[in-house]
Amino acid sequence: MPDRSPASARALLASLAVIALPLALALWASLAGETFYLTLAARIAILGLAATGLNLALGLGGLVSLGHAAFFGIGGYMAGIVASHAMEGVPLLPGVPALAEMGYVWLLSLSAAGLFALFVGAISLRTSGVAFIMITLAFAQMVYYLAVAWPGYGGEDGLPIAVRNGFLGLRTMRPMPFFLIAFGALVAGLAAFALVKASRFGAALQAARQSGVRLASLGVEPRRVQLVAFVLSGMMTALAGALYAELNRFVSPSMMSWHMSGELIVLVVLGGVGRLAGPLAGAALYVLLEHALGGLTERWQFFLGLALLAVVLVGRGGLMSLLAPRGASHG
Amino acid sequence: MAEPILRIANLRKSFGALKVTDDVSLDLRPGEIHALIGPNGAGKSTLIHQICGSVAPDTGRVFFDGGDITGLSPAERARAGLGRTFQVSTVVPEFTALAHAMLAVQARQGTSFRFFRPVALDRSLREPALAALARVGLEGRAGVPAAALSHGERRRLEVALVLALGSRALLMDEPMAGMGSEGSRELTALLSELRREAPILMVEHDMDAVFALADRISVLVYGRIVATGTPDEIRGDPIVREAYLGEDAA
Amino acid sequence: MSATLLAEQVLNGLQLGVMLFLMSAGLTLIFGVMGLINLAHGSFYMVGAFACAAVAAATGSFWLGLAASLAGAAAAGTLVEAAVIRRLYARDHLDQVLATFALILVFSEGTRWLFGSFPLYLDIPPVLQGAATLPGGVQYPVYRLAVIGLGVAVALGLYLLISRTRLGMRIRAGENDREMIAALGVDIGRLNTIVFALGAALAGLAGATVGALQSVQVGMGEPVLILAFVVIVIGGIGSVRGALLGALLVGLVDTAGRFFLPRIAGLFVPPAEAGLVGSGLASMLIYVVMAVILALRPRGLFASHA
Amino acid sequence: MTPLLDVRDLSAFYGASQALFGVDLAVGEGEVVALAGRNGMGKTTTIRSVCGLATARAKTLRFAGRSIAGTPPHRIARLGIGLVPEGRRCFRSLSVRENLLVAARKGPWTLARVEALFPRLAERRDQPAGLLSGGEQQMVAIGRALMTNPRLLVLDEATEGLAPLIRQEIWAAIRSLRGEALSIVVVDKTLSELLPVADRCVVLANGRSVWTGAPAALDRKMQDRWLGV
Amino acid sequence: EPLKIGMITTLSGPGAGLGIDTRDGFMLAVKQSGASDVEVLVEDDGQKPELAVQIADKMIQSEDVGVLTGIVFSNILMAVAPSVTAQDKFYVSTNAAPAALAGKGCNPLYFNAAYQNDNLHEAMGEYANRDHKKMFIMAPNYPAGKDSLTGFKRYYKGEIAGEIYTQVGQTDYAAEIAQIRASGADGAFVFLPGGMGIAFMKQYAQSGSDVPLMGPGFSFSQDVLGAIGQAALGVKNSGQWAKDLDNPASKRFLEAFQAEYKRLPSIYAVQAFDAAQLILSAHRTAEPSDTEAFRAALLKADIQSPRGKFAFNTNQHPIQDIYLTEVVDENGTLTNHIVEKIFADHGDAYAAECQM
Ligand SMILES: Nc1ncnc2c1ncn2[C@@H]1O[C@H](COP(=O)(O)OP(=O)(O)OP(=O)(O)O)[C@@H](O)[C@H]1O
Ligand SMILES: Nc1ncnc2c1ncn2[C@@H]1O[C@H](COP(=O)(O)OP(=O)(O)OP(=O)(O)O)[C@@H](O)[C@H]1O
Ligand SMILES: [Mg+2]
Ligand SMILES: [Mg+2]
Repeated sequence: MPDRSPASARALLASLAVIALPLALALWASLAGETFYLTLAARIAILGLAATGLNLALGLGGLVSLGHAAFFGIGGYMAGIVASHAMEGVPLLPGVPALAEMGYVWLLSLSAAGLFALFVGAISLRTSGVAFIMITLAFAQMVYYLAVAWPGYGGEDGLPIAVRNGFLGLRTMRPMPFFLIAFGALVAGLAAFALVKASRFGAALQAARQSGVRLASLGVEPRRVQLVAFVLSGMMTALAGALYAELNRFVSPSMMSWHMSGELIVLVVLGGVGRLAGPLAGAALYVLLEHALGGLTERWQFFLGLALLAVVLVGRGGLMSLLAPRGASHG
Repeated sequence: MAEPILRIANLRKSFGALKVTDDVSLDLRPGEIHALIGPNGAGKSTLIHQICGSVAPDTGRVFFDGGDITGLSPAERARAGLGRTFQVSTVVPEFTALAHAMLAVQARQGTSFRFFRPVALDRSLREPALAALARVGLEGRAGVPAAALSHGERRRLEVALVLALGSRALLMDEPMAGMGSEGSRELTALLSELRREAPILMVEHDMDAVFALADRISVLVYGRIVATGTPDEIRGDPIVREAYLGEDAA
Repeated sequence: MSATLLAEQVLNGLQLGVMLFLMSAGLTLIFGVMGLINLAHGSFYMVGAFACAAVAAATGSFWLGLAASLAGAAAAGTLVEAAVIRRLYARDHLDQVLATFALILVFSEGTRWLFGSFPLYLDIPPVLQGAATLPGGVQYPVYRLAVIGLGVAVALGLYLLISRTRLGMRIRAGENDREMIAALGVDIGRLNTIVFALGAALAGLAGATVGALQSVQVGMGEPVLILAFVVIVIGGIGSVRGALLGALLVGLVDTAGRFFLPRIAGLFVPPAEAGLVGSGLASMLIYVVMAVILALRPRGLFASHA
Repeated sequence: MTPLLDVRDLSAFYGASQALFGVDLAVGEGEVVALAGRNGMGKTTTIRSVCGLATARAKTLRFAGRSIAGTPPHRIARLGIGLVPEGRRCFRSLSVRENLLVAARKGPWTLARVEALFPRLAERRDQPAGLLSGGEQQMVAIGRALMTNPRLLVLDEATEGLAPLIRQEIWAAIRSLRGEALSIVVVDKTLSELLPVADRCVVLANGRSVWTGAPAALDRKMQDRWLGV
Repeated sequence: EPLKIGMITTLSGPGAGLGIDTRDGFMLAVKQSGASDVEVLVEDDGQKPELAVQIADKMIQSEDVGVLTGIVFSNILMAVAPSVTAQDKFYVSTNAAPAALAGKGCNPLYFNAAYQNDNLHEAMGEYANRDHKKMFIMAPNYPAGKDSLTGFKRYYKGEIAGEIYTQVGQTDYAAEIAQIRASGADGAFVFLPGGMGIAFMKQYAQSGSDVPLMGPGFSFSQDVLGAIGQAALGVKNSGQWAKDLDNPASKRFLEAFQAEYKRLPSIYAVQAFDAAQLILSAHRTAEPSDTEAFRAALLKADIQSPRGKFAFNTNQHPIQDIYLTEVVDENGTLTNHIVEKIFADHGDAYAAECQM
């Protein structure tokens, strides 16, 4: 129903404010000549996108995946592999050229991650609850160890990307164009999330999370709904992964470690599970804290931990709930 | 006599040594309400679960609308037109009553994989949903999340959902439970009318409702059907009185 | 390869399994029975090891250190429960994930603050030094045999506690429905504090005993955390027997993988690569096994009821 | 004599929304009080407030001579209130026996006596409660509350889903329990069975207690107005 | 012009001990130089490559540092170094020295003040030739581990009884120890840095195995010896420096370090100390912004290294002596003493591939 209550207006406003945050940071940075903050804004946008991908599965579908780092890493490795092949002029596979173009990398990342998510999801969705958490972790760990042990692309040491892949002729090595690409991807991801959440599919997905049996009794297979969401979610996170590798000009197995998966969950929970701008708010807070504390003290992790604790204990429902408390029947 | 729309043949189910369903056959004909009664733990709910697909029988078959549905999943059976309500209210806690009904309507339309149009603005979902809520007297509670509905209101919502889903046959596990006397009376009237749209196989311990509604009654004891007949036949059956109804049965 | 080597490797696998069980015992209680996702489990493990090493260094007695590990970890557990966890029982599991993730950071950095960044020295007590000759001629470290004994004892104790005592019953009931058990007159809040502290103490005990065989350093708990989750989930959440058998399975599979896979890889790739490929596969093996088991039996091998 | 349970002007809240606006409820020693009202009128909320499970405010909230306002639920329960909650809420992973024993306290009700009341439970003794049939779970919930040997037994739709024969046995048991100095509050939808066993009846409408008196005095007109019979 | 140096190193997590020695060794040199125009920014990378990249970007783009240094681990260096040199800044490595940056991937702005990863392993291979006919070799399964065994085999001429790659971060070695014992080897070469080495050594000591162990200096450096304890006593290993190395610079360094930090320095501290000396020496004649001049000044390696002779190879990695050392108990403290020199003026195998 069209909802014009003050609570939902406030939620919308809060979301828009959070979404505008990286943009504002970037604009200020470029005016002030603080190039680094442009990079930081891009990092926020990209991590926000990765976590938004997870939010689709976790927030809407209740699928607590502790394996999303695998998708993140798949995207990252696609960017790295394409760039390194293009550098050396070697095709990816016989007949598959290595085009140093982001669009191409994204296409590959989305397809690879989509297929992998389909495979992982089809098996993992046989389970639920904690078993689901652990089985997704298991698949991610497999990919992680594969990346560590596979000598072809640098193994544990990872793979540098000497020159970022191109995008429609923009100078992607420059911070501003790169930020804009990342921000564009973020906005697209958020739009997709909002659309899915409000749609019929979104309704079915949210029902699947809260009562799969009820959904099945209405003739909709909850697992199928969740599988589609899981695949979409994996793809969005992979897209973010590809951008993240370009941002760092480097990809390594650490992008796929369980720690990364855990961090993505932390970003979502920190910002607000299932909320549109939640993951982005979480990413912004986390990155800014990491940055600010890291510069202040060697013990920054201690204080980061305390800060996170404070947010959980005080702000039930994450940052977004502090900005705009959830209305009774929607969020 | 019309062809049965739902027929189960020789179902058996054991949990370990416990035979919960012991060679049960029965059917449901168009336009009728067939009540299934029996002591607690006799296997009524387990039988319903086997018909709607959430428990797989050890042997035996289930036929619906002329086809064998034994191997289908619960959702496939629901899509085929077999609706059900649960013994323990099964709702989506954060969804409002209206959102529940809209979900049922979109499921009926088979449009759950549409990603674009926001449901909130969708009249084609909203209107039939409100109509279904109105039939069970929940129209005034449409905007209340299920978690905040009282027990009895949730029982009504259960019924509203099968109405919105437009099933062609209904399995109802204790629809009267928790309804209150007024609710029971209203629901009795509703089901009585509903049987023409969709015949009902109903498990119920509320004998007033059973005798008021049922065209046929089957009695299940220890997984076996011990008697089937009209309400009057069952009321008078001494075995049924002893095993189930007790002496001061109405 | 000789039969003794094979026999020894089987023993190694079982031994690793028992050690894994010991490391997961605390988590079995807190996560498996209480239903609380506690990522800070590894931190209690670390606290136990550091407490043991510090006290052993100060007093020269491993046994005093061991007592300190129990006391230190239990105290840390009580503190954490009272300050943080207590507010989270009624919340979403995800809030527990976030809070206990934050606790890892606090504990790791806090430990470094107190003890510095360099690994501590913790040696096994003199009576348990050296190797014993087992029937069949296998030389086996005495300390490892002692760890096996301790692990089995903990398993038995935990089993009895959870399934045979009223306390165990109440913890499980609390996991099912906190509000209801309170409405029946059980002080579930106090019960949870006790159980959480007990779980932490078990983690600390494992940290001290296993730490003496490994390296006592900041961050030592993190690999343990993941392995402990793997063990419990494979075994079936809530079941001590499952956790023990799950641990043995993981121990055997891991040892077998490290032993055989490089040899098997040698059949397919040149010997120089075989070691790399084989060990790479070996590191994935327990996760493959876990995925297969969960895909076939989503509740694990020995799921407790329902 | 002061009543065992004395509730006056009770209001209760779910978050920001108010569900009760002034409920009076008194239960004397050995008395059986029926709490009646249509769906959603506040019966369960009243009960939850008494047990300390809801956010509530009252002019008087006393049990066994003590104020129980703000007392945590487990303390209230230990003062002697045994709750059979709406929706059964058995401990799913505990066996039937464990469910009965988990909160048991000393007194006339023992495992043997509960199993004699519900022979079905003896048959299914070691089965996890989560796998019981609905009616069997209801028996567990009743047995579990009895095993705490309460002074006040609170039954919220305790006969829901029970077969007629068992229901009759429960009503019979309630009648006989009165002799054991056990007070009882009952909510039940089957008024025809409830009213005959009750000493007194309290009717709720829209979160208020609107009528109190002997069941016999509840005439058809009032029943029609408040209970929709 | 004042000099701004950015140090990114590991100050938290399991590898923090190495980062702390790196930082302390580096700061000692800065302090000793008395230079007032040098500012060192230190930040913790948490042993995470992505975080290290972010910090490097900040230091370059926001703090305008001219030289970066300090990274302990190869995988983090691989993430940071290419992007540093791409932004025209210098990187002087205090430890990590992957083959990839010594050969084809070498860069005029990238210097390594420590060694090349293979060096210490090569030395042990050379040493093993003397008394050992059949060696069992073992390292973790990651690029540095692979380099290690490759380096060892490059010089070892005897038979390999077994070659095992263990998991990174592995803590239990019962299965591997059983294989060493059963292999019939007359010696075992083990490269297990940090906590892995501590765990292995403790377990090996309990196993009753009598196969003698040896390894590269990383497995037996000062930071882990205390935790290994008596189990390490007598183990032969290799290093470019040990505290009893007889030269004035070494003595001065040792004294100063102990006075300042109240502990013995590890090899990581020495390497960082030299890196700082190198950077400071170059800054006496040039600015990092003038890359050609600064590079030329660095290449001169005009320092008094505690290691003695020190020069840069064509790939800007050290040419230096490498010694056989042995773990000894010095009044209750375990440390390494030099036994003999294995290589004089040793470079590395990748320099030939480097084209600059
Ligand atoms: N999964 C299961 N495992 C073991 N026993 C089960 C399982 N499910 C049901 N049972 C047992 O099967 C019997 C039949 O249960 P069912 O729920 O079908 O009874 P019912 O006739 O619906 O009873 P009620 O009227 O009380 O709801 C019960 O005794 C129950 O304990
Ligand atoms: N969790 C909740 N959150 C918000 N409102 C609630 C909640 N539970 C109940 N309510 C509201 O409180 C009012 C009283 O509910 P209560 O459950 O006490 O009614 P009841 O008399 O027990 O009804 P029933 O006969 O259906 O069980 C109802 O309007 C209901 O919608
Ligand atoms: Mg039933
Ligand atoms: Mg109620």
